[in-house]
Amino acid sequence: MASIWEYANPKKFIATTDKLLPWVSALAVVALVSGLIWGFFFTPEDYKQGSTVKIIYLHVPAALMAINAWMMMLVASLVWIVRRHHVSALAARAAAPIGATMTVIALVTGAIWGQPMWGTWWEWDPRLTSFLILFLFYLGYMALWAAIENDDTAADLTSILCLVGSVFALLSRYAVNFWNQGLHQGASLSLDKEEHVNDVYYYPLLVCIAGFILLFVALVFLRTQTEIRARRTRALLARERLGQ
Amino acid sequence: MMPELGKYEIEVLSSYAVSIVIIVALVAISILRSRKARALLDDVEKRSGRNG
Amino acid sequence: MIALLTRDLRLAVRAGGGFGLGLAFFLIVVVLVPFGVGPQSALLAKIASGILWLGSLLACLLSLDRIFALDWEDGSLDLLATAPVPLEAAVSIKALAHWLTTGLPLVVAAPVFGMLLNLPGPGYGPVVLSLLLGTPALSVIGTFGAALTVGIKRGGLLLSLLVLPLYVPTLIFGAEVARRGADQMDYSTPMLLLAGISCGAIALLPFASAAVLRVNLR
Amino acid sequence: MELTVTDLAVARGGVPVLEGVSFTVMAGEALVLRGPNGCGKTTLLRTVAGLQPALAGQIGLEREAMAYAGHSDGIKAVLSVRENLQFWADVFATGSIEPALEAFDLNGLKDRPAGSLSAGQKRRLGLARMVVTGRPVWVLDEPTVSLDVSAVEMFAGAVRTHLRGGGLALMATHIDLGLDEARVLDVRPFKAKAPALDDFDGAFL
Repeated sequence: MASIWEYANPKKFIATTDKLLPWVSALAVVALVSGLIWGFFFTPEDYKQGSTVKIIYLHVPAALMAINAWMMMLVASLVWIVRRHHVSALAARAAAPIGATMTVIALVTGAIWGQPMWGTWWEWDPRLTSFLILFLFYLGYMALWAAIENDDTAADLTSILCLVGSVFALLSRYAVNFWNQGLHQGASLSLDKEEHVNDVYYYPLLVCIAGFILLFVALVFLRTQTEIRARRTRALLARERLGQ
Repeated sequence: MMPELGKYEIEVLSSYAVSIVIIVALVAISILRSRKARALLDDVEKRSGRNG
Repeated sequence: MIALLTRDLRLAVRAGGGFGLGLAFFLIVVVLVPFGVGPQSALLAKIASGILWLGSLLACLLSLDRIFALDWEDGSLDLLATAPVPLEAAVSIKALAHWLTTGLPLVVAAPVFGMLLNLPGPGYGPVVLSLLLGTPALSVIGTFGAALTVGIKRGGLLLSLLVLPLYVPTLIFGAEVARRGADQMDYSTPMLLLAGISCGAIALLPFASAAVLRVNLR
Repeated sequence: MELTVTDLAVARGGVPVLEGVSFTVMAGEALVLRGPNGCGKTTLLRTVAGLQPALAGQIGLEREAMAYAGHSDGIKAVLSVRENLQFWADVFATGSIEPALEAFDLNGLKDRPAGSLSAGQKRRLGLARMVVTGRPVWVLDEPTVSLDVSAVEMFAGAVRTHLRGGGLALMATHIDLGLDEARVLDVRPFKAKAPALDDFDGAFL
């Protein structure tokens, strides 16, 4: 099978993603709609949390995607640094806004969900706070991309920022734990431990998560194509200016 | 058809509404930007004579 | 390399070098807090250690973009890159110079300003200790941020946006040490973690900063 | 001691600017790169000096053998002439700065802050710095910009003494240097041809 690096060629990347995009987005829509409907309409109320437990179907997948998006950006940055493939740097740039939006969704739903339980809109709880910090990292990352004209330097600087940022995000995650005990409930979903939320809530949650992942992949394909096209337009215009 | 949401109805509905609005906005913006980039690229490629 | 350090220190002390800038800013922040929070000494005492930490953190942040900007403008950064000194060493020296001109004065001034905020008696030692351990990390991380934004015009705001999230762990542990010290609790664990972060930053970040500078010099 | 460069290709901002550049500069010789503004002379010099990686080709000498001087001379206005020079002497670990001060008769200005020097005097300080680095290969970018005739004369003299001492110099300029004996190389023929548009590879062209 041809090595995956041949997708590093922008033209081939666009060709393949053009074929895949309709399928991935269709699947994403199906999974999202069915998961949300299943979770929203067909799950019983929780004895303690009442119907607010239904917010789980947005809060948990969004939180998961927020972290996975940053992981994906980290890997893409490493690929850019090691193999110098422009597509992976652009994919990292494309994924950042999606990750940031997911963090916003996780924060908003977390705050709304926590309001009746904790009595306040915003609770300086370690997990919610670490998402707030992650959001700041996303902002910084996107701002750095926007601030630099030369694409190659921008790709280099942002990937190094992503590496360093990941270490500090991890550090902040545990520093925040140390700084304030925490009202957040335990892991509502854990593949290894047994004490995750019981089955009736569990399966719709898995479908929702699949939906979010597919949505993320579809959006990354779309946005990376946009970045590649924008980059190619800039290159052509630069060449025109040079009067070739 | 509407499930019985109890006294937290506003919370559940508002969080669903907000999240769906945000996701739809994100998808819409991405699609718009993609179309704009496509159009810009075709225009520049046509102008530079040889088609990429 | 020592030559670079002495030159930077001499530059900082000379006219317009910005030696006192961080300190003055720190004083202003400490003086403004009671205006904002109200003069009740009981309240001030409770938040004094946090304010001292926040003030010194912002003072460090303020003087970061001077680290490379001056050398970038007059071309000495290019010359330094071709000098026999490895860039990693030059970057660490720059961070050290920043710490000596900004970090250290903050540590010395903190107890004095602590009185303004009537910091409780036992709090003085831990505040100074935590600042002493924490400010080197602030300088090294700040140098990384300064290297990132050296090529960008008016990159000061971007520099703060990039550096502040990186300051979070140091701020949390530093302020924790100061707070526990003020309440006479045992503060050894946060202090060790604070020192750990500083050592890690001092050891590893210069490589990232040098790599970033090489990219910017292209 | 000679500097041989074989089919060097350089890029600016990701766009290839020059390719296939080859030349040799023998000890005691100077080579002047000529060409219109923006054709990549500065990029070529920065690549030879090791400030940026080349796209292709080899550079005969190690970076350690070269002393680079860009448009601005890296002079700290607040420090005095002597302090500026002494700093670079310490960094490059060459001995005293007296010979350099002598060569460019900067002794009179020794303790004046560098900020108060004229353009010609600043350039003399920049050249003194080149001498202080003690490196055989001088890579100079637009060395005579904003210099009056006498200063250009002085510059040419300094380069000649450097060449007589067995060093060599590579310079880029589009104005007169006062060094008529230097070999001239026009970089226009090495302009990078635009890669075919049919299949845009990594460089998106």
